[in-house]
Amino acid sequence: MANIDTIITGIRLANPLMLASGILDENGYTMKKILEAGASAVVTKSIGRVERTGYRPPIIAEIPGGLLNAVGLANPGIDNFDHEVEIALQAGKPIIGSIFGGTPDDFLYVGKKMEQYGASALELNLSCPHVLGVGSEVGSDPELVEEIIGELKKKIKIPLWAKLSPNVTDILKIAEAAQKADAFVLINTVRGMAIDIYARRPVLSNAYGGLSGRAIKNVGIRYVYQIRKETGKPIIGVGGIETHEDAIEYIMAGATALEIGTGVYSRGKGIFSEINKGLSSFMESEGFSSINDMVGVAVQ
Amino acid sequence: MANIDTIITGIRLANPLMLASGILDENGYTMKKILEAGASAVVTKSIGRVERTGYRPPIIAEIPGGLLNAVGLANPGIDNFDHEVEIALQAGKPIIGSIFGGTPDDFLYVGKKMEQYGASALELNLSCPHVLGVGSEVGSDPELVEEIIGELKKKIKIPLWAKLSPNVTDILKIAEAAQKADAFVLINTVRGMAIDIYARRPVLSNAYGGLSGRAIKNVGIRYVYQIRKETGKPIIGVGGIETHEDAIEYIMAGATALEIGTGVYSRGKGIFSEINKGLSSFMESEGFSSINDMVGVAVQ
Amino acid sequence: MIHSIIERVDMETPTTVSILFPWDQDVLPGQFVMLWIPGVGEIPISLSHTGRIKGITVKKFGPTSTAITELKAGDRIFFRGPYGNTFRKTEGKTLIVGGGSGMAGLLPLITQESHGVVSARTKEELLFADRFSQEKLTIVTDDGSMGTKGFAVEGLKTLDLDEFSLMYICGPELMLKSILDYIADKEIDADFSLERHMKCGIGVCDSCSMDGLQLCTQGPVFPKSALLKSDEFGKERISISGKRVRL
Amino acid sequence: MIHSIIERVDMETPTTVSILFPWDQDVLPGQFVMLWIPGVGEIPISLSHTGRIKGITVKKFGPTSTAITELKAGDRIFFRGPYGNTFRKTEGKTLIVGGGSGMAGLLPLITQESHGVVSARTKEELLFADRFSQEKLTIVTDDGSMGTKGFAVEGLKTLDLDEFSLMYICGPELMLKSILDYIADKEIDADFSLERHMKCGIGVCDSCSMDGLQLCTQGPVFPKSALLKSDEFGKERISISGKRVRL
Ligand SMILES: Cc1cc2nc3c(=O)[nH]c(=O)nc-3n(C[C@H](O)[C@H](O)[C@H](O)COP(=O)(O)OP(=O)(O)OC[C@H]3O[C@@H](n4cnc5c(N)ncnc54)[C@H](O)[C@@H]3O)c2cc1C
Ligand SMILES: Cc1cc2nc3c(=O)[nH]c(=O)nc-3n(C[C@H](O)[C@H](O)[C@H](O)COP(=O)(O)OP(=O)(O)OC[C@H]3O[C@@H](n4cnc5c(N)ncnc54)[C@H](O)[C@@H]3O)c2cc1C
Ligand SMILES: Cc1cc2nc3c(=O)[nH]c(=O)nc-3n(C[C@H](O)[C@H](O)[C@H](O)COP(=O)(O)O)c2cc1C
Ligand SMILES: Cc1cc2nc3c(=O)[nH]c(=O)nc-3n(C[C@H](O)[C@H](O)[C@H](O)COP(=O)(O)O)c2cc1C
Ligand code: FES
Ligand code: FES
Repeated sequence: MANIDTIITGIRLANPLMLASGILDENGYTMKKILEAGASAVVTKSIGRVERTGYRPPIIAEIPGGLLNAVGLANPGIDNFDHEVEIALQAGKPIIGSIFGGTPDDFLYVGKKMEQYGASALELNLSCPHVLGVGSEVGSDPELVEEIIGELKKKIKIPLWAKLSPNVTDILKIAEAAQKADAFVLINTVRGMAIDIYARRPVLSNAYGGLSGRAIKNVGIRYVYQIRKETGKPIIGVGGIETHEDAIEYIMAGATALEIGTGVYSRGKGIFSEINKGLSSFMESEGFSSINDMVGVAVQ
Repeated sequence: MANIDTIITGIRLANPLMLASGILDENGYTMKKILEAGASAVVTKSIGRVERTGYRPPIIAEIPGGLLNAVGLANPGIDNFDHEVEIALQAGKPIIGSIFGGTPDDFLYVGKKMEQYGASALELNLSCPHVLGVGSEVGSDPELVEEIIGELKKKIKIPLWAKLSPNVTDILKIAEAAQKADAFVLINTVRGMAIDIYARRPVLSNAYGGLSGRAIKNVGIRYVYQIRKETGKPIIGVGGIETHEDAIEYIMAGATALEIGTGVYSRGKGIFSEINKGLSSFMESEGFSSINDMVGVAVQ
Repeated sequence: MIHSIIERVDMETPTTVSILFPWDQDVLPGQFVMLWIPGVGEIPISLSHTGRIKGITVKKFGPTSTAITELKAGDRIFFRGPYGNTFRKTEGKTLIVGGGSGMAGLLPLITQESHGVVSARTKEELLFADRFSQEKLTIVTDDGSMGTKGFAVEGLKTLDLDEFSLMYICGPELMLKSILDYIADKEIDADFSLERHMKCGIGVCDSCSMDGLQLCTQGPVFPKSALLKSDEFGKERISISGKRVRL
Repeated sequence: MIHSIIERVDMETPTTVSILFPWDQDVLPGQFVMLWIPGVGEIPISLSHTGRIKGITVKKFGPTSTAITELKAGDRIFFRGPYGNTFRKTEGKTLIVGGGSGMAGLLPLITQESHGVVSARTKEELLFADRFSQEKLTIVTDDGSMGTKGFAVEGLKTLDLDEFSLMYICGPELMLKSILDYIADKEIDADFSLERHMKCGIGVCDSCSMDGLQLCTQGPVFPKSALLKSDEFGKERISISGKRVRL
């Protein structure tokens, strides 16, 4: 077996595959189960300062090539999340705390708690609505992004991962604003929507949603490649990973670690161990002795 | 048979399905063939002021759910395009001239000629590189978009369709800048990329490309819906239309007419007549007496 | 979404209707659909009729279930599925224990040989009691308006469980828990069909999970043996927001 | 992209090599692949070997074809396909007419019964002439260094075409045109395999089109009858940029 461990922002992962935020990571027992199934770490559901019930169902639609979702940032609020992290930590693997907010203060409050609960890193979900800006997201406002990360960097000791949205004109500008982050996570969902032509209305209760799964793989590859090429920063790749070939494509585009969300739905929880097996035999037959050897080899 | 004709910016189309720009519309004989196969109009390949050979092959990659392309705006230059339009016009159906440029002056030069050649409308491809701005596209610069359309509006008599890119933070801003256009065409390709893991490099010679086909359908639906809801303007929907259900989804989201590109590859030239048949029987069984009855019914 | 046109609507109790509709799909007892009322909501509903014509049986509760009970023959219904697993099969006699609308998902399991324990809040709400022959029926009501007074488990206590090879149970989780506790040390085996919040139905949102398993994809049916080892069954669940709450 | 490891490379002429590689795929004579040399380019190449082991035969020309001729056994090749249609089958004797590298795609059609007209610029460039039996071979060279001097059509003139039930022809379009003109009024039927610029290979880019048909998906093989009605065959084509040019 080739050696498939990897180190991202100082965190050693037994393999590159983590569970992505928002998929089966609300209940501590589920996270534990996924870690036992082969994920090297889990990223929690994005947690905010206060409890939110999110949108009414339908919050998800199955579409060819993936999923559309508009969960609406449902979460128990950080103060109610300690026990879930505690249960998940029983698996003895890193837990990454995904957090969101509308202001630097929100991020700081939630991030501090996550750190106390034992998270190995914070993943900043910058895709929630901007409280001041109307209609836009935090992650499309470079100044706000810079402020949030600057603030956290001063007061949080664990590594900061900035998760960027592909729904921007110039992702490089946002990456620059987020340059104090220790790594980038690319990508969040792509804006999308589905209409039921017999019901004559949008399927999701929120109408608009985010596209994930195979349909967005080539979008994710694009941004990982571009950000790797332009910034050289460590990257966690996510978006449509379903096979070991997908995983390798992300790694060669520049990702040091990966996350899987929709793949758990399309392939089941066995996806982690399956991809790891494929990864290892690919590396053996292609002469790569470590994940690091493959990172970014396709970048020109 | 239900009545499936539609009128977009004063142009009467026998059915809603046009051929999209860039697919089988470089040679006049091919355009004629596609019109004979059931398309109600063709949009030409995007034509610029001067001849360009475009990128070296590979310019296209087949991916699950669609295509990735980076043709590089290959085109014969407007002065060499008269004969192709002339041949295509023999089919007796509208020809829409797609044009691109880096400056208002480019657009005006090419647009004037297209009008002279007999085009029924101009489709402005705003996705080519901005000559002054570095790295960005014309279509992501609201001021430039406004200037181009203002200029054309003064000097061109045929309707102007502004084709917008989904690769922007706020498409509404661009739509507002383009408000003098008679209609919007939504959407152009989504930024993407593919890497061959055995060759260890990007497949396309240009590395970056544009994603089309089924993978982007839900992205297109989203923007058609949003722009219809926010502006109420006539819209031509394009992106991943392969079945009559897809076509209806776009119409209910707010499109008055449609374009098909990648579907011609995945389903063959028979796609136009197949979808028209499906459209007509759907309308009959669901009690719609015209396309117009369906336009935007899902918009809330 | 899948859609179908309603063929028939039957009133089963003052608050519960059965809706029958054609759907050309193989489904198994225990499986459910996510039923969508456009503009209102989407909820999980068991298939109470699994033959050529499919059917659901729904009790009026919040906005979505209420909207479902207001549907009429000729209306269109929208749903996705079938989702979930099914019950184990057995050769011997079965004991069917349903609480309230929980009887809906058990209906396809009723045979000539089955004994039923049908429980409800009150007499009027007893669901599908008439599907069992008189001598194979035990009725339990919370208010004692008919049959034994109390919860379903009280009905069980009147029976000799050794007669049955397998028990099928569906109802509120606390009812299931009291039954599990009662049969924990007994010989009889049982399949429990659970109900928890379900937002997605496809194993993604984690809202229905118990012990790291998703009720929507790995359930909703679990054998007695699995529940005996459970950390969360009958104790805690995750609320709509994701907050851990006591049952 | 599909990839394979080259098993063998054969030098066929001083400028032409055959490359053999395993590929578990059914392919038909006339079909082609888009062959990719990473970092250099991608070009259409006919399958010259269509059995269990597949093969291509490539003439050194521009950068991409030159890079192909420099490949060695053990190297990896990348391609996509198979694309395109195939030749008609026939019971009777066939006449095979190839010009230059055009013989590559005709190789799978050669049988004991076939008569060959092999043409090239000069003697050294004659491709696959040795695959025909001596008495069933007509050689033509532009420079007269071997066989008849002139273009392929000159070779045809030395034969009694009535002997053959079907002719298979591949080579530069002007060669095909001169042959079509020669046989236009004759009894003999023929399948022509055409070569035009191909950028995509999948019927999207329009660079290979003729009369509204795409050579890559609806060709590259066309029957005599189709070409006789053609507006563009042998006259005009679209250049890499999309400009209409005379052939
Ligand atoms: C597997 C399974 C099978 C079932 N089978 C049956 C059956 O056959 N018959 C039957 O009668 N019942 C059945 N049920 C129970 C049924 O699903 C519930 O009774 C139903 O969900 C309650 O509907 P309601 O009208 O109260 O829904 P609503 O009040 O309309 O709410 C629907 C759901 O939306 C969510 N929600 C509500 N408000 C919000 C908000 N503000 N933000 C975010 N989310 C929100 C909640 O998850 C809620 O459950 C089944 C349940 C499960 C799990
Ligand atoms: C169906 C078919 C089958 C064929 N089979 C064979 C065969 O079996 N054997 C054989 O030897 N030949 C075959 N050919 C011919 C072969 O494809 C050409 O000889 C080949 O394309 C020339 O290669 P090259 O090395 O000159 O390519 P290059 O010069 O590397 O160029 C490759 C292609 O890239 C494009 N291109 C080049 N420069 C640019 C630019 N600046 N911008 C945009 N595009 C550019 C052109 O389309 C050019 O054809 C076949 C052709 C076809 C159509
Ligand atoms: C149902 C669902 C919920 C999600 N919730 C979150 C979330 O809370 N926070 C976040 O950063 N990303 C969220 N995502 C995005 C994923 O983490 C991931 O970026 C995206 O789905 C692309 O990866 P995939 O194709 O592997 O799913 C969610 C995705 C899905 C499908
Ligand atoms: C090979 C190819 C070339 C294209 N060239 C152009 C072009 O020249 N101008 C343009 O406006 N759009 C171009 N497009 C975009 C299409 O017109 C269309 O917007 C997009 O492909 C989405 O539609 P589809 O999914 O039906 O293909 C091209 C698309 C493809 C696949
Ligand atoms: S309902 Fe979402 S995981 Fe079960
Ligand atoms: S090569 Fe592109 S259409 Fe034939």
